[in-house]
Amino acid sequence: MIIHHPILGPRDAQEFVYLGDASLIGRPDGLTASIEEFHNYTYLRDNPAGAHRELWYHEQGDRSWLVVTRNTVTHEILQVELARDVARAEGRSK
Amino acid sequence: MSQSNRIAGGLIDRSQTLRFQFDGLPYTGHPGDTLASALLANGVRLMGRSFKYHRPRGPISAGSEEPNALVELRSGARQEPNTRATVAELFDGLTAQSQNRWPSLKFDALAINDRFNSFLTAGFYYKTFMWPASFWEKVYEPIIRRAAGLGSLTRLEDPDTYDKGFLHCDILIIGAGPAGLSAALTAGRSGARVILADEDFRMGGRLNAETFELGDQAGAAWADAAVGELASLPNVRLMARTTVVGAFDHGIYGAVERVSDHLLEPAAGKPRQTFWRIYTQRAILTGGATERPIAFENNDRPGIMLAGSLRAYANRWGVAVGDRTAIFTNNDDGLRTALDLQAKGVDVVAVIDSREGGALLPGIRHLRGAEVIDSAGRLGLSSITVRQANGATEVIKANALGVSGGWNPNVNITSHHRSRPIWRDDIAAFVPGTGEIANLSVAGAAAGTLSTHGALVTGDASARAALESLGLTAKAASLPKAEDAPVRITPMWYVKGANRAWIDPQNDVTVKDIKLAHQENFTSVEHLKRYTTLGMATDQGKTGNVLGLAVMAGLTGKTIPDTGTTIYRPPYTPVALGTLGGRGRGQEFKPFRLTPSHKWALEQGAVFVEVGYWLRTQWLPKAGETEWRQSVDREVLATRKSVGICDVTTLGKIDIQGTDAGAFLDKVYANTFSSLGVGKCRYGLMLREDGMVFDDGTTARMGQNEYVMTTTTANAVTVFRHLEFCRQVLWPDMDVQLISTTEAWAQFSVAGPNARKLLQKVVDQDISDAAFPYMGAGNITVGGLRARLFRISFSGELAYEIAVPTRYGDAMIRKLMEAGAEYDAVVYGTEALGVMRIEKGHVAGNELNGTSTALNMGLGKMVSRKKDSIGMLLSQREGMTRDDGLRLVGVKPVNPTAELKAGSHFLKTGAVARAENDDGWITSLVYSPHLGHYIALGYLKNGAQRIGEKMRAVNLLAGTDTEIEIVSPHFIDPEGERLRA
Amino acid sequence: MPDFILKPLTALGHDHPEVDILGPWTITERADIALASLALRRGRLGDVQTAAAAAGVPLPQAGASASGAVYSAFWMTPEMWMVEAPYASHEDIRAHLLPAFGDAASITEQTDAWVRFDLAGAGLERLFERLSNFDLAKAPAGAATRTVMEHLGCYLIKRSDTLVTIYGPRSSAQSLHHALTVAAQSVL
Amino acid sequence: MRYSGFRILKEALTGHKGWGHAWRDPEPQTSYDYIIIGGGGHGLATAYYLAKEFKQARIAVLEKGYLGGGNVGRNTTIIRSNYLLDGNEPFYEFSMKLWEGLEQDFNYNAMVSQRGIINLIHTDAARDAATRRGNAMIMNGADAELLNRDQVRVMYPFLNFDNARFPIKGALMQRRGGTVRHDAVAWGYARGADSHGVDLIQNCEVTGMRIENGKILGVETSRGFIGAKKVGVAVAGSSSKVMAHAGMRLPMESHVLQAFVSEGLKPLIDGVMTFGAGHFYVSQSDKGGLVFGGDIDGYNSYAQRGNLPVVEDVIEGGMALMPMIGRARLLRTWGGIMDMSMDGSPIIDKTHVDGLYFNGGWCYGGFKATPASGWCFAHLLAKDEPHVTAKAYRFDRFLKGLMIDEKGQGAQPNLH
Repeated sequence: MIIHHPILGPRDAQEFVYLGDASLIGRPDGLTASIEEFHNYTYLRDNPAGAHRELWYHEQGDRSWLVVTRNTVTHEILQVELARDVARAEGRSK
Repeated sequence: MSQSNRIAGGLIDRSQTLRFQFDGLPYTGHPGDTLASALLANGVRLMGRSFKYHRPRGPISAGSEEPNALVELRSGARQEPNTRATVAELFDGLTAQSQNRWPSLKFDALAINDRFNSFLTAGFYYKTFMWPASFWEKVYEPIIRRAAGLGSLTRLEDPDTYDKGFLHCDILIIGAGPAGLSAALTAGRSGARVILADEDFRMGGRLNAETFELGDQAGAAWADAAVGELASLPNVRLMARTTVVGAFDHGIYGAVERVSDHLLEPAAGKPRQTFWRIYTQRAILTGGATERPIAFENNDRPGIMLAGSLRAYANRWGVAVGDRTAIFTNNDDGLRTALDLQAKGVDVVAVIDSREGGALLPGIRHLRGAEVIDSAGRLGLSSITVRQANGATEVIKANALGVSGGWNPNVNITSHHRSRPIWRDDIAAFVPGTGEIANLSVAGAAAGTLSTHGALVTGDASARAALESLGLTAKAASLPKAEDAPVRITPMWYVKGANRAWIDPQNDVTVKDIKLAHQENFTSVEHLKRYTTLGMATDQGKTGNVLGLAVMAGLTGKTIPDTGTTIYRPPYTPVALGTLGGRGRGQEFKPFRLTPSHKWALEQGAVFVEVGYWLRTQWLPKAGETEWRQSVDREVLATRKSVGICDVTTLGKIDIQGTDAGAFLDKVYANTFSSLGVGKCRYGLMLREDGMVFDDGTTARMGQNEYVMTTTTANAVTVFRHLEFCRQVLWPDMDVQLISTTEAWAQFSVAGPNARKLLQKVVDQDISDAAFPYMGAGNITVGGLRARLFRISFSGELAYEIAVPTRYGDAMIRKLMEAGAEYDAVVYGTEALGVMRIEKGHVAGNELNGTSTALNMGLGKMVSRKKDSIGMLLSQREGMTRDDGLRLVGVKPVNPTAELKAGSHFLKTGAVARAENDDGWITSLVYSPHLGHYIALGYLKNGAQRIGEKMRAVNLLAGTDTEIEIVSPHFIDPEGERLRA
Repeated sequence: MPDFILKPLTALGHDHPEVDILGPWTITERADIALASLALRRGRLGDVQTAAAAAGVPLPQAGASASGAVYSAFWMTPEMWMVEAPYASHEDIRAHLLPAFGDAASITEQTDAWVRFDLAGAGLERLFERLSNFDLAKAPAGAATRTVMEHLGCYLIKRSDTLVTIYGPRSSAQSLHHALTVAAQSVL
Repeated sequence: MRYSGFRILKEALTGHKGWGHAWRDPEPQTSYDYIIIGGGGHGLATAYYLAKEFKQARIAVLEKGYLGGGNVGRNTTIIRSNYLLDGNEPFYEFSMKLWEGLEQDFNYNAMVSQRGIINLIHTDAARDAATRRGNAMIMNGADAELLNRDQVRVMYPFLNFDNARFPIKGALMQRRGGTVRHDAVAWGYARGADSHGVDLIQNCEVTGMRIENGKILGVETSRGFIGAKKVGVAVAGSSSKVMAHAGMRLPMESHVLQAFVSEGLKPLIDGVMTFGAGHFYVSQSDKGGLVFGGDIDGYNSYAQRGNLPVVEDVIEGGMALMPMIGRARLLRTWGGIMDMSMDGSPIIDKTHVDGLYFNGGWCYGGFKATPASGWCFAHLLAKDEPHVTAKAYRFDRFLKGLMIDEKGQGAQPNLH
């Protein structure tokens, strides 16, 4: 597969490490969340057959974490964003 | 017998003669020959045996679709089983032998299977060999397994090397026949980066096998000229002997280049083959079409082949397969073979044309509405039986029969993404489905355009479309005038009969097998394939699949497209495993990581151990030591008595800076680091989000906004990845910068009562306990050289870790040993390191097993619940906080001379060794020379409450059962007085 | 104060850098370059740019390298560069850079984390096509990228059509060197 | 129709005219007592045992494609019960015992062949772990042996013993491990289930679930609504898709696992072997092909195909382990969709919907589990309580912190 890195352009997916669903960006706060909420965050997945937003890490590249929107049926990649930008847009900060 | 079947013409170089051997007999051929063409030229039709019935087999094709003529090529360690004689390029000195036969190709004992064919039907195995029950594994299966397989491996290491590589292009063109050459010319002339790959050693495809003219040139001459022009273009890479084997995601193709297979052996330093990963913007498949047979009884004899192949042998290789040749066809292309052969002076005894009516070929016995219904000849065709339109049957003497059932476009690669081909009635064949593989187009015969003119036109058009989509401009092309015959075919798949008619000749799948599958309701295409093994042979059913499908369609009364399609999987043709393995073999399987003291340790005769990619000193034997334990015990005792040195560079080191560095560490560690004083270190415990311990290590605060984190050797990479995740994704606004410094520093542990004395001789600053207390950290100098010092201990002794820039690491170990001579300093390896950490009760890899919590390790209090950190909350789940859960304990044998084994399980005294009595296990075990007996760490249920309990460590694998006592995991200096000395 | 000087070794384990000449190509181990990573502290881009300009440290765009009078640099990751300087004059490169950048940047010595090989000669793309998926032929001079060669994460800098610098993990210097020479022999 | 030696002889001599359909192709009825969604190995085994062992009537299996078309028809055919953890090992050993009697039980030769499996050991830590595992296996009634290097060398002298980057130091062996002809398992269960009256309905895709007041009433399918008292789902890689019809999110991801077969070769490798220092395992089929595999590709996928990095990585491992295979050829690769769970272990459990049951999360280990999975799921469906060997396979184990994590990789499915 080829991932079109927002900064570096097309790169072989082999340079990346895959983590999983981009919902992992939305980590609850451990001091206020319930165990059940944290369980849902850590363990439950939509696992769609179709467009899937997912986290890839450019380990053998520039070390950026990316959010890749990819069709899990065709493997077509629809969008690639820097995960840091996505995280900020989702309200994450410090 | 010297090339008795060679006739005039062909693209072989008769000025040179090549000698070769098949089954020990000598033959000759010429450059340009394949093994098959040369054998046929020498009158050899019998080249193999089928898989199940061991029926005699000769080639049915002249290309990579060949299912029959498989041989063991070369000998000794280079022996290469299942090699298609039809594509094996002849070279001087070639040797080959037939396979899957015993004792000889002509007299094969297992041909007896053919006599029992009424038992060995499709699905036979599933119904039988069950009685008595024990016989399957003891009797039946061993017999079946002995008969398995086709060719053999020698079990010797492959002596050749293989390369891998990466290519980039705008347009990849797969196949250099008329369509491919046309596309390449258009694309190449435009200036685009083009790769043209062809599996053949001679580009031109069918143009080399036909007598067509292109413009005023012979087809092969036109191809030569086209190749010549392409070779002159710097933006075009021509890759003959290169098979594109698979289409992968996003325009990546895999290709195998046979660099040296046409040589006796590869030149020095050169690979046998190279596996290329080709990155493309666009690809055009111009892979041509493959002819398919018509099934009839006993249609599998040597001498019976595809009509177009018979023609190719005559036109390209100057070989007449037989001196009495017949043709059996359902389409006009079969007639072309008859005419070409006749023009070459070959005696064409009959053309059996299943189509009724229509014009007759001049000067040839052309039987319309006729069928071949049987054949004869034990090791090769001697006659065919023909049923004429009027029902009369006739035996015709013939030693070659060309069969044409029509042509199947080579859709293979287009279905590598699992898209299904589409049926076209007008050519009675499947053509590629569209759009499934992005940016791949198909032209020429592969797309179902079966004329030469059509190939040139569609090849050009595909290239134009590709160029345009890339924003490039195509120059006007002038295509030569070429043959443009329409496809005239009346589909006819098999001749009805009571006996076996072969569909898949290698696996011996016959029309009867398909009928049986239908009868037993294995009618879906996938069931048909799996039940009969149709299409599972080494050719993936390139000639047989559509035929089998058509037979099933006939049985079910459905149309062929309604019956289904089968799809092909990568690779297009089989690929040597060596090629896909590349250089990564033997010692080069993975790179080495060498420690800064490696050169010194090598000089000292160290024994090394693989730790991930690292090689570390495991122990360092002294003269006279014959057992490893002697060395390890000495290293431990010397360290505890005086001082020992260990290279600990392999531990991961991560430089963490930024104004939020402390807050960041509080998030990623279970314990607190923001409160750590500058110039101090602290042991840190890192959890995964699921609350299990991820890693541990010592992290030092080198400045207000600067920390150095240490990870375990094993987790250096994964911890760094995790920290980047936390930094970029979870807390993107934290001011934190990360970089690995693992390799930048050569780091040595100096441990033992005399550690300070030794180090004080080396470092430039005062490192007295007052100046550099326990858990201190700081920048110092060593002979003026910048260095770092950490007062930390894994061994339980007074200990430091000192780091210098890596290039000085070799000098540093020598310096430390020199300075330590007066204290009898030793270097200790990973074994002694393990002994001392277990004596001290520190957890390491065997305890950090990914399923252990801080609580399990006796470190539960380290998980701060006053702050949010990774894994804090989920570590509090009920199943992970049980009071009676596993706890880390120390173990010692009650009898001090008793041996123990890591991995032994804990059982109460008197308990039966069953799972319900399993109380835990020994994680790590060493012999403690300090204590004079084995000691161990282990996880024990409710372990914290069981200190002092006597129980057993049982190792059922070795049959041992040893009485043990559960003790504190801290075997030495539990109060830590030595550390703080 | 102890009175001795530690003697350095090259990454390949010798006193002096190794030079291999293979056909048209020369592979030279380089031990004469000091390296430091330089990362922006949050919100300090302006300060860093000013300091870099004053100190003569280039800050090239993503995927690129740039040379200055003393310092050269290549881009590593967003907001981070690797700065190169002559080892003879800048062995303690961090000490040189810190005063210029103060607390606006995080600077970490990287000199001995890497082994550097310079490959010189015509047609280097034929060599690298067996080692890396980087499209060297298409890359402009000055391109810098991280890439994998023989399982090793390396930085590749195309200085010109006939000169390429490779930084590989120092502990694997021998494995990387082996891969480079074997690939060269295979292509020759 | 029972298969017997007499029957075989008779049919062979009379042109095989008497063999009938291996199973019927019935039209779906309007309702059933039990519907099993998924006509793969686990679904068919469930139906078979439900009908045969638990004597339940009116059972249908709904299959969206053809029977046995999922992972049961695209795996590397290995059976073993060499698990470590209490939650797993009793179950897999139960499965092994069912394998051992399977062919006589369902009167179909699935070629269960216990030629032994070895897991190669390359480090001392791996030997410690193998010792712990071997002991756990024996304590659960399975067999295990620890082999030293020389013992491995006697068995497989052609492995790379002399020039290996990661030397072979021994192996954990289970002699009862081996292989089974995978398609035959599906067909044997299908035929057996059919003969006990189960309706096997192919080309019938479930498109929805009818749930009212927390109770399942039946399923919407491509062939219309079919009512059911109880519905069991056993659809492996499609688990998340199907359970979404009941509004559930599962602790799993679907990933592609590639498998490989070489051209047929004369006998080389008798048993099953896994390479501990690379991603590679291999056996040789009764037809002579080397059947091998390695890691999953590692990204969510429903595509049933993979990419080159894993192909190359797996075969590199194979070449490192046994450099004599260099001149054998890869014939075919294919991919299957794995229901990778969050701890690497399966789920056989009730759901929050009354009458809806789930079986999945098999990762790439589902084939060996087929008989026990079917049995235990049938047990749960019939009795509403878990079978004793499958009681740990609960949904709520993640909430309670009772993961069954053999590899210790935590909540990341692609690492299991």
